[in-house]
Amino acid sequence: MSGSKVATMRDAVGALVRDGDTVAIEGFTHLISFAAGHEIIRQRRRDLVLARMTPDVIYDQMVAAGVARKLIFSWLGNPGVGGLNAIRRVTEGADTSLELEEYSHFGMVARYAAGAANLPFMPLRSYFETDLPVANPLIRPIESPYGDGTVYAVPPLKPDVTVIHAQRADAAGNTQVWGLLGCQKEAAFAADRVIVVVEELVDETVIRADPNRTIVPGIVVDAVVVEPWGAHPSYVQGRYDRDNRFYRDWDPISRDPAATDQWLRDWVYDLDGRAAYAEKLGAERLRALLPSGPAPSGVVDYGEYR
Amino acid sequence: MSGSKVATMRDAVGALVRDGDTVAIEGFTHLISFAAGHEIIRQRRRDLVLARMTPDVIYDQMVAAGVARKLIFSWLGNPGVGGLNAIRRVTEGADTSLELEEYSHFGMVARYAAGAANLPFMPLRSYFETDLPVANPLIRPIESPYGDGTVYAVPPLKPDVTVIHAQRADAAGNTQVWGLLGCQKEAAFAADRVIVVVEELVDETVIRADPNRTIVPGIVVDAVVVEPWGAHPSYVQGRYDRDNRFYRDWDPISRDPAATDQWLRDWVYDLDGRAAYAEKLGAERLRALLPSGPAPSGVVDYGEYR
Amino acid sequence: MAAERPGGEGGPAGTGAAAAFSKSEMMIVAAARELAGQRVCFVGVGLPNIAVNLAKRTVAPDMELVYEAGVFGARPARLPLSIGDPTIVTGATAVTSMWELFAYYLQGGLIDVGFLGAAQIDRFGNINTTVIGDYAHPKTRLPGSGGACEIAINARQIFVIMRQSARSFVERIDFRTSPGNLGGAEKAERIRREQGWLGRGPSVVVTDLGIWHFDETGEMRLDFLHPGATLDEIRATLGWEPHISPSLAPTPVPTPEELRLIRDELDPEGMYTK
Amino acid sequence: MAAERPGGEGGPAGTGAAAAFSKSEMMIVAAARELAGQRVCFVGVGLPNIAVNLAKRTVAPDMELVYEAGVFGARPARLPLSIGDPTIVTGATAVTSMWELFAYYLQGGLIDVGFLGAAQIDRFGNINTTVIGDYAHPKTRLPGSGGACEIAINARQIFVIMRQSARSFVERIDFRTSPGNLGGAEKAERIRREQGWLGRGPSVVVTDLGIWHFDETGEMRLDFLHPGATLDEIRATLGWEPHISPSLAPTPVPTPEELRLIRDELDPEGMYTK
Repeated sequence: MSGSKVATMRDAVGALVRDGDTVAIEGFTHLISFAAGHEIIRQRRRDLVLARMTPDVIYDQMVAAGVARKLIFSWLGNPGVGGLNAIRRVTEGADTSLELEEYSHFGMVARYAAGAANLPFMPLRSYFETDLPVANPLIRPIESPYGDGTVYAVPPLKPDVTVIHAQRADAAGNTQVWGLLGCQKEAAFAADRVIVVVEELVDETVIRADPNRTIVPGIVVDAVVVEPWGAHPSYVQGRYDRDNRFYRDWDPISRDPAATDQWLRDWVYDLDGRAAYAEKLGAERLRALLPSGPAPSGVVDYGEYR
Repeated sequence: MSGSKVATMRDAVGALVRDGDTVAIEGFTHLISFAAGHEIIRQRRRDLVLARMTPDVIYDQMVAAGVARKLIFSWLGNPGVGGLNAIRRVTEGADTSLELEEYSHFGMVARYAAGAANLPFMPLRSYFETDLPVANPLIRPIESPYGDGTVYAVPPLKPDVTVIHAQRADAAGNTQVWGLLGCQKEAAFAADRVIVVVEELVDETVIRADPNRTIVPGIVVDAVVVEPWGAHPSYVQGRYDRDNRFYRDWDPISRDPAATDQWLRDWVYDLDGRAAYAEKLGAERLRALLPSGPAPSGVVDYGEYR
Repeated sequence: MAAERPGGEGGPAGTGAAAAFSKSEMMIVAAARELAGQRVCFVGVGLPNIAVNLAKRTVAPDMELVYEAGVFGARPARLPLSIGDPTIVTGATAVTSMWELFAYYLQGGLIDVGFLGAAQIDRFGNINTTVIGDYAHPKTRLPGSGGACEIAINARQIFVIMRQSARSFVERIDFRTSPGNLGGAEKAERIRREQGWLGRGPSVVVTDLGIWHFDETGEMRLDFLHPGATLDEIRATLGWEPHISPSLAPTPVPTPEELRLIRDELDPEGMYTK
Repeated sequence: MAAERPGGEGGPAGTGAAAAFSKSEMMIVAAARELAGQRVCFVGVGLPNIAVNLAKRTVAPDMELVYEAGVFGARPARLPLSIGDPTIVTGATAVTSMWELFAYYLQGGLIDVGFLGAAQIDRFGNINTTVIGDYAHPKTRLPGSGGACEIAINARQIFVIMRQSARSFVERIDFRTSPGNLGGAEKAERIRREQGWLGRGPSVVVTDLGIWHFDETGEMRLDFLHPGATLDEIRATLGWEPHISPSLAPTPVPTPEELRLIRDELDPEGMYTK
């Protein structure tokens, strides 16, 4: 509706992400904004609290680059490959300098939902007879007011900034996603500031033609960044596949602090943005990630009512 | 996947709706299964607890026909017209024989959500400083376990039967809706038994081509009834418009108990189902309810990944 | 000032030919104008619906319309008869489940104005839409809360549109469905702060006789008197002695364009304006 | 019985040529077969992923696959490398937010089997996937719960697949991430009843050496020994004295078709089976 929120990644991160912020780059295996993570590294943000259900390779890179003081999470790994080595170096044995605040997946989702809904807590039937409420005293029992027992509660999570990646948005930030939706809607509504990164900027009429597909309305969005391939090495349903080789390659690199630093120089600090990154990956590698064919959704008719 | 659940409305209601049941026919102005309500009247079910956010004309008709002993609701009216006269006759003055259990809209939605999620309660920021918790002692205060105050809770609502109407489903009951979604997903997941009534039965491949459009999976559905025009006089996005004349005509009819009985005879008891009802309405009246033109959603690509 | 009769008349603000208009039309126009500058409005059933749709076509073209049915950014091509209507869906920005609409949009704090109707209201803007008489054995059973209770608590401010009468503007409402300024501004502000409400309560009540805002005590104060209405009529349709603004002004009459929009586009059948 | 070596060999059940297979292949095949007759399976990350996908192609073609990423009724055209993969979306019955997946599908009680992996397990099927060593200063930081904690509580029954070793099958786990039969069946059943759990706890643990079910005391009992495995090997890879079924039987060896599916379709790169 009102003015365009389209910005470069540099400007969006520059204006909206501040030292000490709680930052959630969300997207469950799908639509992970590596582009935003790299820009945060490039701008040398410090003391961030990084929230994410699955702090995978992107948070391993961010921790390696020294932007984070704490993680809030529910599953810590390089999915399908193994551990996150940079994070392990500061969470195991003698060096446990990275603070951890740990939930289960549903606990994290419920935290974002409570944040989005402005609730002081969200109840859930997890954590019974586990050590998680001991490890994290923010997981608390709560008695039902109907006399039928006790469940657990988690507190709201309200990030200062949430970053999500999507297939498309209009200039006002009305955002549509298909495929896995993760907890992006909840994480965006819960946040004070929201950056949406998209593969494609579309006209408002494309959004309004299929309003049920909208997951985040422009009213909660502060910046729209157009960054094709911005989710690589994660994937974008219908656009490109997961680059499994990247996840596997990260394992030996991240085991070696010097190799990790070199990787950050080569792929983050020495590049000026996502276009350069995509170019460095090379057309051939990107082409191999295209879907093997189309899988069209079909059309539904909303009908005109005058 | 497994066997077909396609049934006639007569068989579905006969097998799944029992005297004394709590029945939710849900759909917020959109997709209201008048066809199921009429079949319940026709089969002379008794002592039902009727749950619905907005007990509009359909529940006025069901109450007039004597099927209900209680309403659970949040807004009681003939939308855009006025009151529900049959219900008023048994809730005002000397005759308050119809029991009422009353919430706000969000309270009702939260009750279904708690039922669907198997939670003992759902917290919400409604009811502060109102008389609603006095009128309904099931609305109870609950203290946050984080020491930041008190909100209200509502208990789960788990209907014995939920009936929803949809644009389309496959024979296994995988159901897709566009336009207003109301609380149908929550009401269906919360129920013990679910009847889905559809305008169109489609092949499983239509559903699987656009899985983000599915609101209810077949696993929670017990019967699929194919009943075009089954939501009349309410509407089906993209198929037919609201028949406003019907809602207005109901007002004088429902003010007169004899006229109400006559209407029930003419339009429910003496007809053997929805096809006869549509025929009696007449092709001309139905044609006038078609949208003035198409409004296609556009296609998205999920991509083939082999 | 126009003659005192239903359907007062007056010249449009500024110059131009005089146009006849009804009290309902004046009420709707005045309510619509109050929405100038508002960004996100939660549209209630009934009169709010037409007032908000008029505002969208006049003073607030960029305002986002939110319908509790689950619609954000509606662009109704016709006046929706009820708050659920296929025309609020087609061409909207987002359509969502009611859970998400109430939880994330309303309770989450995105609504600037909640626009409500009412059956009874008191001087502090507390609203009853539940029953007239005793709750268990009511004289009249009204629709109930719908979304009004949570809108009153969670929308940043509340606008009310309703016809004035001694039966509706009462000293004591029979049931508090939606909280206004409770027993006065001081108590209301303390409770809102303590309980963390996002809403700051009612800010305007537009009637068929005038426009009321809320003063520092939390009470309604008459700031504008519609053409054709008198202070005697105001007093005769109120259950309390009203606060009247020392700078009470006449409400500018509807413009021909406002009347045309109501009569030709929004309510050609006169459902709201008869 | 086949010679004791990694990659034991044996004839397919019934007749046919002997085929060589690895311990991992035997484990995956045995786990898949346990799913015969199950209707809805929640698929965990890692080994459960390949076992469930094999079952879907063999003993349980109608089984609905649920992925915590938000997918119901997945029909992956290839083995998803991780539990979030575009191939689990395309052609699925329903894709939903994770809120709805966890709240309505899992916590709502629709999941028959939750299929988990584990880093440590005890005799009662309690699982640790959080840390080895002290929580605050762990020797090894493991991934944590993910969805395992709520799956263990809310899925009707739990299947576990993991390789056996003295480090993983321990007398006392370092952290209880996901509850099994707690300190034994009696206590576990009382607590589940009192707290209204939907889950009845673990029912099978399939390892690279054998198949364990849970007996009436709530402890693991070895019912099948894989070809090539010995009871000495079982004992050497356990932190407690095991219950062995009096009717202990050899696990039927993989069929050529099962091996073909694993090698040609599901895991051509040998990620899981090397």
